[in-house]
Amino acid sequence: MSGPSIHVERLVFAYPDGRQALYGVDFTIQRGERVALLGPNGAGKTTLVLHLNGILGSVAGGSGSGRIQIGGSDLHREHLPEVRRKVGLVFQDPDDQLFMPTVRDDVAFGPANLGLRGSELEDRVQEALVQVGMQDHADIAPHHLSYGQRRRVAVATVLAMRPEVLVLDEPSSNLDPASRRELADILSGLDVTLLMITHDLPYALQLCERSLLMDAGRIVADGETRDLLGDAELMAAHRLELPYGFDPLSVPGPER
Amino acid sequence: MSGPSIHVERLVFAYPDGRQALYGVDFTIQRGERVALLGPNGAGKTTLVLHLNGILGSVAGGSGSGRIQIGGSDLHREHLPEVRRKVGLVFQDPDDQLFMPTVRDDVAFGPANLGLRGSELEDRVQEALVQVGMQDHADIAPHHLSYGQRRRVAVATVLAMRPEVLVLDEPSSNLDPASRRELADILSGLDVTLLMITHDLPYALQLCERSLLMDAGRIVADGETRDLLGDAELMAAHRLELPYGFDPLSVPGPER
Amino acid sequence: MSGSAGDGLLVVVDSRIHRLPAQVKIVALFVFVLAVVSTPAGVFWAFALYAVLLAACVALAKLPVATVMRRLAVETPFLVFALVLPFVATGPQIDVLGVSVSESGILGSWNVLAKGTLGVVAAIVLSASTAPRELLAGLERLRLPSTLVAILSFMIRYLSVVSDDLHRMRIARESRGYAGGRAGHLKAVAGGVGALFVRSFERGERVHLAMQSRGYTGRMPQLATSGAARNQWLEGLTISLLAVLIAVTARVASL
Amino acid sequence: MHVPDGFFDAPTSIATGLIAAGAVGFSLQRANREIRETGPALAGLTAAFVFAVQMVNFPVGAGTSGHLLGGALAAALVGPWTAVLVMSTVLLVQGLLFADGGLTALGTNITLMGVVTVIVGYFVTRALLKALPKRVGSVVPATTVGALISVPVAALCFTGLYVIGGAVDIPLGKLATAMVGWHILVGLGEAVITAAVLSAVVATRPDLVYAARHLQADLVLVDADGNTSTVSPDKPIAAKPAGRSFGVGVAATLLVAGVVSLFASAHPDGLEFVGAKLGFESAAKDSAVAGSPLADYGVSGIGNSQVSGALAGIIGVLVTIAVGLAIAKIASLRSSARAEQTDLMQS
Ligand SMILES: Nc1ncnc2c1ncn2[C@@H]1O[C@H](COP(=O)(O)OP(=O)(O)OP(=O)(O)O)[C@@H](O)[C@H]1O
Ligand SMILES: Nc1ncnc2c1ncn2[C@@H]1O[C@H](COP(=O)(O)OP(=O)(O)OP(=O)(O)O)[C@@H](O)[C@H]1O
Ligand SMILES: [Mg+2]
Ligand SMILES: [Mg+2]
Repeated sequence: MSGPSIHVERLVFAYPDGRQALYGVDFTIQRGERVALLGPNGAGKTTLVLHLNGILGSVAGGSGSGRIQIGGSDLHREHLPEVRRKVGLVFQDPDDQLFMPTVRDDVAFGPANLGLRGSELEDRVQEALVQVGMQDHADIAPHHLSYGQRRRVAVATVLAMRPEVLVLDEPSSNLDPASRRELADILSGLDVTLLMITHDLPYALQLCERSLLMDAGRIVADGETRDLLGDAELMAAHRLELPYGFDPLSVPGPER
Repeated sequence: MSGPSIHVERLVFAYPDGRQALYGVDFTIQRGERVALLGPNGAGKTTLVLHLNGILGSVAGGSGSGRIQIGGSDLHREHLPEVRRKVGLVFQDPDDQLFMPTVRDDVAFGPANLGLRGSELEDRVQEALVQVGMQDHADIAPHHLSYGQRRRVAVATVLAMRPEVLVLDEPSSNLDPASRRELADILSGLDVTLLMITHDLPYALQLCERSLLMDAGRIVADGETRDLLGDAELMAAHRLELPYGFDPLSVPGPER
Repeated sequence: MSGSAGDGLLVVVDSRIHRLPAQVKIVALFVFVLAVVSTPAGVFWAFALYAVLLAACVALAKLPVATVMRRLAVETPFLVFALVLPFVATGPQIDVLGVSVSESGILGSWNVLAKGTLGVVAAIVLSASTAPRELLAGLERLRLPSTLVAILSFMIRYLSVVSDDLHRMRIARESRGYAGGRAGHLKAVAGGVGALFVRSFERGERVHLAMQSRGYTGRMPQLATSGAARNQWLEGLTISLLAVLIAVTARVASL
Repeated sequence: MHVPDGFFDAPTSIATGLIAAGAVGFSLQRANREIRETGPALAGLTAAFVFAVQMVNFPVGAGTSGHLLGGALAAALVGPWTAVLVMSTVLLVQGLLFADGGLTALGTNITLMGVVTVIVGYFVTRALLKALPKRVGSVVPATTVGALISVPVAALCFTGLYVIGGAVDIPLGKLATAMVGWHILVGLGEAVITAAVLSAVVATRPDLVYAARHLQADLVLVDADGNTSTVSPDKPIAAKPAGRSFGVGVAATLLVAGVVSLFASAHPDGLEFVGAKLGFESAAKDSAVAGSPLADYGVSGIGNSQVSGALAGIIGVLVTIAVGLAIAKIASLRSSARAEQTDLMQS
């Protein structure tokens, strides 16, 4: 794979009901970078990341314009299956992500589509379940899990595919604090390009050296996470606030 | 209403597929208290609160035993409509809460069931929407909102009913930091009994003077939030961790 | 939330009939129903034998009798029809307990009742022993056109989405003080049906997209069941072939 | 309106089976275009929805059950061809899994509930859309009227079929009055539900309504530099009614079916003829109860037409299946390989 992992240029998009959600988005993420995507509710973050593997946007038959490149090549209708293999997407709502009768089947779905079979498939599934601590729930129906457990399975379904680019939409919400830390440990141990939407600013600081700040369908800031979080004026303008008593300089930030 | 707001005694419950989720829960919440319900994923928190207005449990035809009193009187099948008027429940998944074609209709649904009509109803709806900052989205279909916006509307639907007891299942997840603080401000300004599930421990400390800690279907600790969060051993035993660099003693805690 | 319709009508036990490939069961069902339908209504012993065969099937599939009985309720409209027939049909009339009823109507009534019931029970055995996904794979194996299979598979998946959403809506309504039934709420209910459609569609759409983003290309990975072996066909069709035998005998006997 | 086994005689079952097979085969061929636009997901959801709504089933006098049919709604949402497939799928599942409607009467059920309601509903909708203001919203009243009309028309077709091939003699007047009268009521219910669903869809996802795609307003987009541009939402290729080819297809199947059923009604003993052709005339010769009114009716009757009638029934079903599969095979060979890979998967 040559070229930047993700390159987005002048991306514009409106939902079928006529509401425009993206007003020209530009950014580039290099291979191996870890980037946080921050911004208030309704900024267009989810809409943006759903474009990255062709789920929304003109390749999917929607109305919009602009250009998206994954690994240096344009997103085209014909390449979609391949792109979807490279870009793993964890949805904001785990119920959208889980559809098979058991947790095991659900985690196996992706790797099986990649052609894995037999014990190789089983190992892959088992490994992903252990990573998120759900190995004891493999034979349960996903909709019989608690919300946080479902979120963990949703992460596992994507980890099991070993994507080159990992896109996560608020992966830490509804997780208990220990799971949250464990997820951070897993993510920082992976050798992938990472784009993570989050409202948990300390979490972003801990995991991602760089951040994109989005508001009203545009990228309004792009820089080091620490700098962004330290810019009180910028933060206040876009409904971002650090938790009470939290000092961005006090945290070591991601080690690379 | 006499007696404690919520009184739960020896509550046991198993889901229809045979998984037991509650193994004997006991606690009492007095009128006007604000209590946080903490615990790891899958502890049974959601299952517990769904009992409080008769959605799960023996009154709803499920399998379980034990006793629940709301405002001093036992939860009975015949009283359910009345109890549901008193106890407002914000679900963990906003999609479970919103079902009407527009945001306005959805917020109006509850008060209309209480008998409100005309301008009184409109005022109530408008007020609730303003409280969560969604007044500009009143005529949109709820499923066309962003996740965080849906959560805000879900909170508004319950606020509009002005319940005496407010039960919230992770109300702050997926909210942007400013909305999170605004919600805290609203909640601390209400004169209600409050029971709030959350994984955000500083948020619990900020809002609730008392906490219940739940694990594996039982209440394992009940006390002042500050004391609970300061008990490192207890916390570690139940997958709770304070965020990096956060000191429970540094935060003023709720003012009463 | 609560149980979804994902497993449909499947009764989860392990039995010989559960293990048969779906395509075998579908063919067996068709053959059986054809045999039943082609049996003259007047040959009562044949219907008794069919009933015995079916009872054996139910036992083999380890289905609770109560479940089968409950699902027979589908038949109620036929039942009403059958009961009305003798009174509305024309033709020679006979007296039964002082009431004049049509002779052909009585036979027609018996005809619909017997054949209908046997058909329903046979279909219940199929649906209670076959998961929807297997059924789909079976139809695919039987060369149902792929467009129909695609619609069918989405239909089966959406059924659980729709019923889940219906369930969520009911809970959401009740927890906000909805008592139901009053005329004032009619608007809410009608609006609810429309919202339900869009909402289930959009959820289904997102699930579909989630499947695609994990490499789905139109065929479930483990779905394609292997072809049925000859002995499986033989095993599965035994009862249907017996039914055919009965049908032929009944024909010959009634000449 | 689900017809049980043994309700109609064999020739009628064969004839309606042929109509159904023809319609399904032809729709399969045509639907690829619609499915390319709407995706199989919408068709699947419509099927699930129709199925769910049809579960509300209540018995009616004179031998049938009444419930919502959904043909007009399906046609408006996914277009007429896909709608025929959707309704057929629903009926197939009902027959196979719920025994709702006899398996041997599948052809009749598809014809009445899957083909007639869709055609009537869709053509009324299209005709009204021409007269109404050119807005997406117009599709709601248009389809509502389509739904209202489609149900009694289907009931009328049912009565017509009964005149030709009812298994038990019921006075025609009673039947027609009961059927049409009741189904006007059912049609009202159908209209209400159709209006509710369509107005919700039009309000939030106008792009999902096939019948109104050509009426959709342009979207205004603002780009990075603040310039506005308008884009038209994907203009449908086939928004004009599926005119001539549809007519030809329907006419052809009606002709075949008509000949068969005319033949059947003109010759009450036509079944014997079929039997004779197949070499079973000796078996059919002896007539135990010749002259009984029942002798004229095939499958369920007793007497001389027994063997031939039953055989005809079996043949009917087999022919239905064979014809359906053959047509489908041809259709899918031609287009599905292509359409499937490029369209179904990516929509
Ligand atoms: N299906 C939809 N149809 C129409 N409009 C939509 C749809 N989904 C989202 N929107 C609108 O698009 C805008 C962006 O939504 P998006 O979900 O991308 O926000 P977000 O940044 O992910 O917010 P959150 O942090 O709350 O998840 C919002 O104004 C929302 O109302
Ligand atoms: N519908 C269901 N059917 C069967 N078991 C269920 C169901 N819902 C939850 N459970 C099980 O009950 C237990 C408690 O679930 P519950 O949803 O109450 O947890 P929770 O404390 O709310 O967790 P979270 O913090 O993840 O939301 C879990 O083990 C879960 O797997
Ligand atoms: Mg989002
Ligand atoms: Mg929970």
